[in-house]
Amino acid sequence: MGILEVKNVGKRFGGLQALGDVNLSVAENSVHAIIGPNGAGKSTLLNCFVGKLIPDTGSVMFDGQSVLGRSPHEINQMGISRVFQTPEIFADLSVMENMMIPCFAKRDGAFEMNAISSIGSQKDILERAEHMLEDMNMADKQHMHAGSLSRGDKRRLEIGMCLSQEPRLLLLDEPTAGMARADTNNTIDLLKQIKDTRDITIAIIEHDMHVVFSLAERITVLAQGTPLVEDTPENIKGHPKVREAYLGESA
Amino acid sequence: MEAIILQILNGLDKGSAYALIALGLTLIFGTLGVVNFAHGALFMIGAFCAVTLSRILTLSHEVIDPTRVDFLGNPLKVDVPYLYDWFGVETGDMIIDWAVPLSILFAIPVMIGIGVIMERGLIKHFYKRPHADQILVTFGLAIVLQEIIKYFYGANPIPTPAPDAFVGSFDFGVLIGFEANQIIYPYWRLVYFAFACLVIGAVFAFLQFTTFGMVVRAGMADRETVGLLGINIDKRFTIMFGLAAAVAGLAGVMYTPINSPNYHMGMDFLVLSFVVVVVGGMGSLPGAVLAGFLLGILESFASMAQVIDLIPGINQVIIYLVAIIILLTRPRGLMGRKGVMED
Amino acid sequence: MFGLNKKDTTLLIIVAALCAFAPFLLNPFPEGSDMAQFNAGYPDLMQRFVIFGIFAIGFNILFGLTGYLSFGHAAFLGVGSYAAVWMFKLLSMNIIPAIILAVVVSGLFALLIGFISLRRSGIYFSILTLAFAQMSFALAYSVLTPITGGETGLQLALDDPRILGISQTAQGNIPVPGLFGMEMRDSFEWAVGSWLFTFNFGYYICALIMLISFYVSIRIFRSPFGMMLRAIKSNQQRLNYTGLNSRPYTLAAFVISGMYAGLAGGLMASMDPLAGAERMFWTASGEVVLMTILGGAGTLIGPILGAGMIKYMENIISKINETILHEWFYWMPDGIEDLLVAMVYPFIGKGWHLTLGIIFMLVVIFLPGGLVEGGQRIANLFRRRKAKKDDTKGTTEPAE
Amino acid sequence: MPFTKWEDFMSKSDVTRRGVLRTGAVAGAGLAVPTLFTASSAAAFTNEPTGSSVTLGFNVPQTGPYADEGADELRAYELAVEHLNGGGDGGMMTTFSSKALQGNGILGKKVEYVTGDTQTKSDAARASAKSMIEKDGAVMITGGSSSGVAVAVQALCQEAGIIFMAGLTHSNDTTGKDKRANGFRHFFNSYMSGAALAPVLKNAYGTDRKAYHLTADYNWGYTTEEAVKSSTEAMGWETVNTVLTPLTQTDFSSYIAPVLQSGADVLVLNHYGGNMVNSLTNAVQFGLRDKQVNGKNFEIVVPLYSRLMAKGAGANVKGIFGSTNWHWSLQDEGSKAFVRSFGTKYGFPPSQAAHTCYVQALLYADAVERAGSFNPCAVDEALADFEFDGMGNGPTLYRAEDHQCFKDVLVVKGKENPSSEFDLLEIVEVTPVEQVTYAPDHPQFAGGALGTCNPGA
Repeated sequence: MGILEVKNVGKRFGGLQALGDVNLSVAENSVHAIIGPNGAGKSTLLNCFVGKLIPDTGSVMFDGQSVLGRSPHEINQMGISRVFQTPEIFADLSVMENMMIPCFAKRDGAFEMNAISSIGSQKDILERAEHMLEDMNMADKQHMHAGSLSRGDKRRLEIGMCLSQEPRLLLLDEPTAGMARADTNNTIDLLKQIKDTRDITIAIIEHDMHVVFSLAERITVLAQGTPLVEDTPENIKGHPKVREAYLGESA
Repeated sequence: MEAIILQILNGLDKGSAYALIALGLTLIFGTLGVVNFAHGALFMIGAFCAVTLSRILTLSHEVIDPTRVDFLGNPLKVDVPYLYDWFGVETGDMIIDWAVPLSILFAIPVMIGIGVIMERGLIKHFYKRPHADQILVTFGLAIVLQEIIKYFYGANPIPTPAPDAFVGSFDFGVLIGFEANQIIYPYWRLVYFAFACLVIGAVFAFLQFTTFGMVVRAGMADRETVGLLGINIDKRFTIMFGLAAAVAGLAGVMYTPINSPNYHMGMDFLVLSFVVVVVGGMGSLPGAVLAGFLLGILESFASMAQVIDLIPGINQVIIYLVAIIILLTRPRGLMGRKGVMED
Repeated sequence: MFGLNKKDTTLLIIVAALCAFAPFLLNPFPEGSDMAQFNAGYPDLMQRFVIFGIFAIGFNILFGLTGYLSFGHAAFLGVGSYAAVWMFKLLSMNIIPAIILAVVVSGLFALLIGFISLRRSGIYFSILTLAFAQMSFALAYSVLTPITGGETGLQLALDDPRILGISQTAQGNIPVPGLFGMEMRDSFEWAVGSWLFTFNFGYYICALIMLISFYVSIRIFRSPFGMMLRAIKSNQQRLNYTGLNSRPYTLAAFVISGMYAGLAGGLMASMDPLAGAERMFWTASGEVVLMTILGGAGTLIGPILGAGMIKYMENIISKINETILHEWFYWMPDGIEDLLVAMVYPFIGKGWHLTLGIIFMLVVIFLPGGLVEGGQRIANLFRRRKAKKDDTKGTTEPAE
Repeated sequence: MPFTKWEDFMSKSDVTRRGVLRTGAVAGAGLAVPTLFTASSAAAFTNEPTGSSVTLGFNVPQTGPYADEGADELRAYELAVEHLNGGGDGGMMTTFSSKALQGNGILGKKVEYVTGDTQTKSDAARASAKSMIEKDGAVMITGGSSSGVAVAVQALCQEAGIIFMAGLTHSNDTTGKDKRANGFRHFFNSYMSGAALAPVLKNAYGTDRKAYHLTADYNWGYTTEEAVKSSTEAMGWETVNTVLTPLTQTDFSSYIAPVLQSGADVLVLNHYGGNMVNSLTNAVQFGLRDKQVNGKNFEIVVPLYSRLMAKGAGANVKGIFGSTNWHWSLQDEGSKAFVRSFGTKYGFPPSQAAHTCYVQALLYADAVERAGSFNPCAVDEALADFEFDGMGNGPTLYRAEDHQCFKDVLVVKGKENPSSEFDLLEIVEVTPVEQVTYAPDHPQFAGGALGTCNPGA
């Protein structure tokens, strides 16, 4: 029984069958990658996990509970954090504040009318956020405007924000898309370190095979909205169906 | 029955003014992504184009009429338009009488000019700014424009009648078998309706069948991509702004015989036209037109004495009530696209 | 002090000092001089400055922090005023119950409207709030006339059934709002040479309440709640995916700012016990938007400055008429005098709307941060100059 | 420093001593010692003028839809001030039956004035009135172009202890349920319009008529509808329907279209200002006046006319009956004198708004002069049941019970062949004052109480 169980999920947009009949199981404390060509339905599937979309059919269970029909913040509070394709951070806030917000969410839940105490008096939150920034090697940037960070740093910050919530499942949506090689490698290292140091399950959607094969323990290949195969990286590498799906080669 | 037919007719006519204004607003929003609160002011300036032209046509010199006296007991000075001198009284009168339709020719270049100046001079710098800034700067512009008009033309409404040929009303009822006087409708309002349909049709045809229109439509759908194709979309957008200004202006010109124009008529229409655009769906041209007619008809029905007796005050709030209901049930309006103006 | 950091404490003290010394600061010109025209230190206007300051501070909590642009905030001000006047009519001329009821009623009204309107964002939210406010105005002006007084506004009458208090004074007049024996219109005046300063009780009550409001708003700005609101403005999606529910946050901000508006409305009614429906017209909502933007949305002090500036123009600039202009320029040669008057006249007196529109456009175009940004830029300019001087000094010293 | 005792310090007073300083105190400018004014010691009433001049406050709409009307009011006030101070040709001061005014200001004090913008909003109007009282030391406020504003400012003046001389306000409420002892209205009201119009309508259109009312949905509209309805019904007309229209309505087509279907043959437009211009324009557009209903010509009636509105509606007013407080074409000596001096100064004839404002300014000045004091209570006494003539409306009574003027009312008709842009209305009948007089406790004016005069202080 995996931590994330996806059964018979299907989704249509008008005439387009975005997801066919998806079955997927992500094992706890593993790194599971979902790959596939453009338009394979990877992002649609991910959106079904986090409450942005509700599939037409099937079920998505996280740790034995259905996530369907719940809003994004409820799903997050269940223990799923999401990293976006382009880093989504609070660009108008400082780096420190960015890091504090998930800490508040972790401590106080989805809503807390904390309108009179000052931020400075929240010692536990400050400590935690500082600690997280140190972990992310960003302590020196804590007073910076998050919007003025480099792209790599924004990514790092976003991942840090997700981790500060101690999620059980971390969803990464093409975390290295559009990154320079060096940044990509940094991100891979960061993710590897996370995987090694924390009890966390990571599901990653990726285009870049280099990233996938350096991280993933299991890989699901999605094409035209349906999973083709699911296997270990080694086996996927040589799989004819994958070649066909990606390169159009006939097997 | 007669009452219902009459109010549908009425609603179509009212709606045609809403639709025209909303169409222009949507053109600007859809192409440039700018929320133009000064659009009502453009409508108002269009109306004052008609006022200005009729003032030009009635430019006069004074002739003293010794047989009559003015209020102070002095011999009466009678204004004689130069047109009388040039073309004779009869032709002169006819030209003056047709001032409003003639204003169309006058208003088109003026409005396009104002639109282009506005876009190049101000709006252009706000493409990258948040929508709130666009709303605010155009709101400021609307105040300035209406105050300028007030300075020159005063606060009182200025009568600008339709040509004599269009005075009176047409009896529809007789045409379809009702008694006389049951379903009558003023000629000029019928003209306005036809004119609105013509303009709306022309705008759609222009966007549908010309290359220019195709590029603009593509730009509305995905500005970046079109830009990447190496097409100078900015220039086209400037022209589109001029066009939208002209549509608003023409709506204003033709509206003058219906209600005497005054300097704040733009603001009166502004809130309403935004409601129309939002109900139709931001950025959707057919939505704007549809919502315009729909709200026109609903407003007409709500103003029926029987309806008011049933729900007092409904005529005061119907437009807003409809807007609230539609926005809550259809979040993006009747025909809106996803993700437009939601942040 | 008061749980504020040093910078905020300084700001609060500055505002408090400005409020306390407003009767002096606003009356810089001696009576009877030509410049006395520009004096603004009379009770009504001083009261308006701070009352609209409260209104704008409240609006800023919603708009400045969350970025939700409400175009119907005047409705809450209007509802607050009506509630307060009814309290005067039915209960007592003491302003405390009136203000409390005003805040409660407008808070409830804001809860209702916010609950519905906040289901949408962006311009859809703006239109929803606008629609609600316009409905409130239209109904208050017409069908609700028995409750609101309609066109003539809700006012006190000689036969009000005031439970705790008298219906009319011994002289046969309507009693005026007060606070434990002190009347809001009580003033004393102090003449220094040809200067005259008016200290009005009602003004100081308003100013005190504004200071408290301002203090609360600082606390909100600096609180985790305030940070969440800023986060909503910055990236609502991220906030939701971080496990925070943005809806109750925005709703709380909406209700708080609605209560601020109600407080302002209640105070307005306390200073002048009449509530008119025009208070709720959409242009009145537009006015508070103008105030906030003009001063600087999202800044602490901006809205107060903006409110002051607009009310000053409305009450002082609008009163300058042609005759006064001629008096100003009388020393010039006739032709030039007429020319100058003709050039200035469109912008002042009855043309004050034009000036307001122009200033507003200029601010939005060049100073998106409002007057506060303008002030900062000027300050930076000086600082840079100073820094440059320091730099030139620095060059003489050996580099490290 | 001669500090006063604390009790005096916070004295109950909204009195300002501006008058003292504005005039007398420039002399005291050298005075180094700060002086504290206290209430009990100083004046007997609010803003008592102590120097050589007295300040009046002219509170008129300068922005918004009634700005042109406000501008005309302001012209009239400027003219009145000129005449009061002895300038110009004296205008109606020469024809006024009371000869108390000398042309040397009021009680020998030069008349000065301040202006304010009501914006036709009660809030703004009160704000500007307050600034005149508190800042400029005005001892009387006058002006305005709507009943909402008049009632609001009147209540304010009552509270402050200032005299309010209403400008253009036509609602019954101003001197009905919202009347105040410190407020005075020269203008006529809805009831008088109805009473004056009814006989003329009877003569012109007969007694067997079916009327359809369109009414502006606010207080003035209600009182006007009621007045016209009851006086036309009294002479045999039937009221088919009454429909309320929103203040913000601009296009009245959907209200006018069903009129013919209702079987009505007269349309009564209880609208004012922009509403009236638009509804009348729309009604004429629908060709209502060319129609025959029940074998009679369809007719339109506009209970309250003003020249500025007639100008806005243009040719549409031709042949349409309405009532008005005054018209420049009146041939009595007072009107002629006023038109002459206004017309000479500004180049066009005055409107009824200008007339009523001019008259109010003069009446106030005269009352002060006769009372020998600016004290509102003295003015109140001087104006109560004051009878006068020579102000353009024939013999007039300022009734003590409600501070309403009773005088002849003009019934006018849109002129068929206007000779100029000002010559839009012609007088059909001057309805004698007896016909428009009503008892102070008439049901249309019920509720409210005048109270007692308040001198402030």
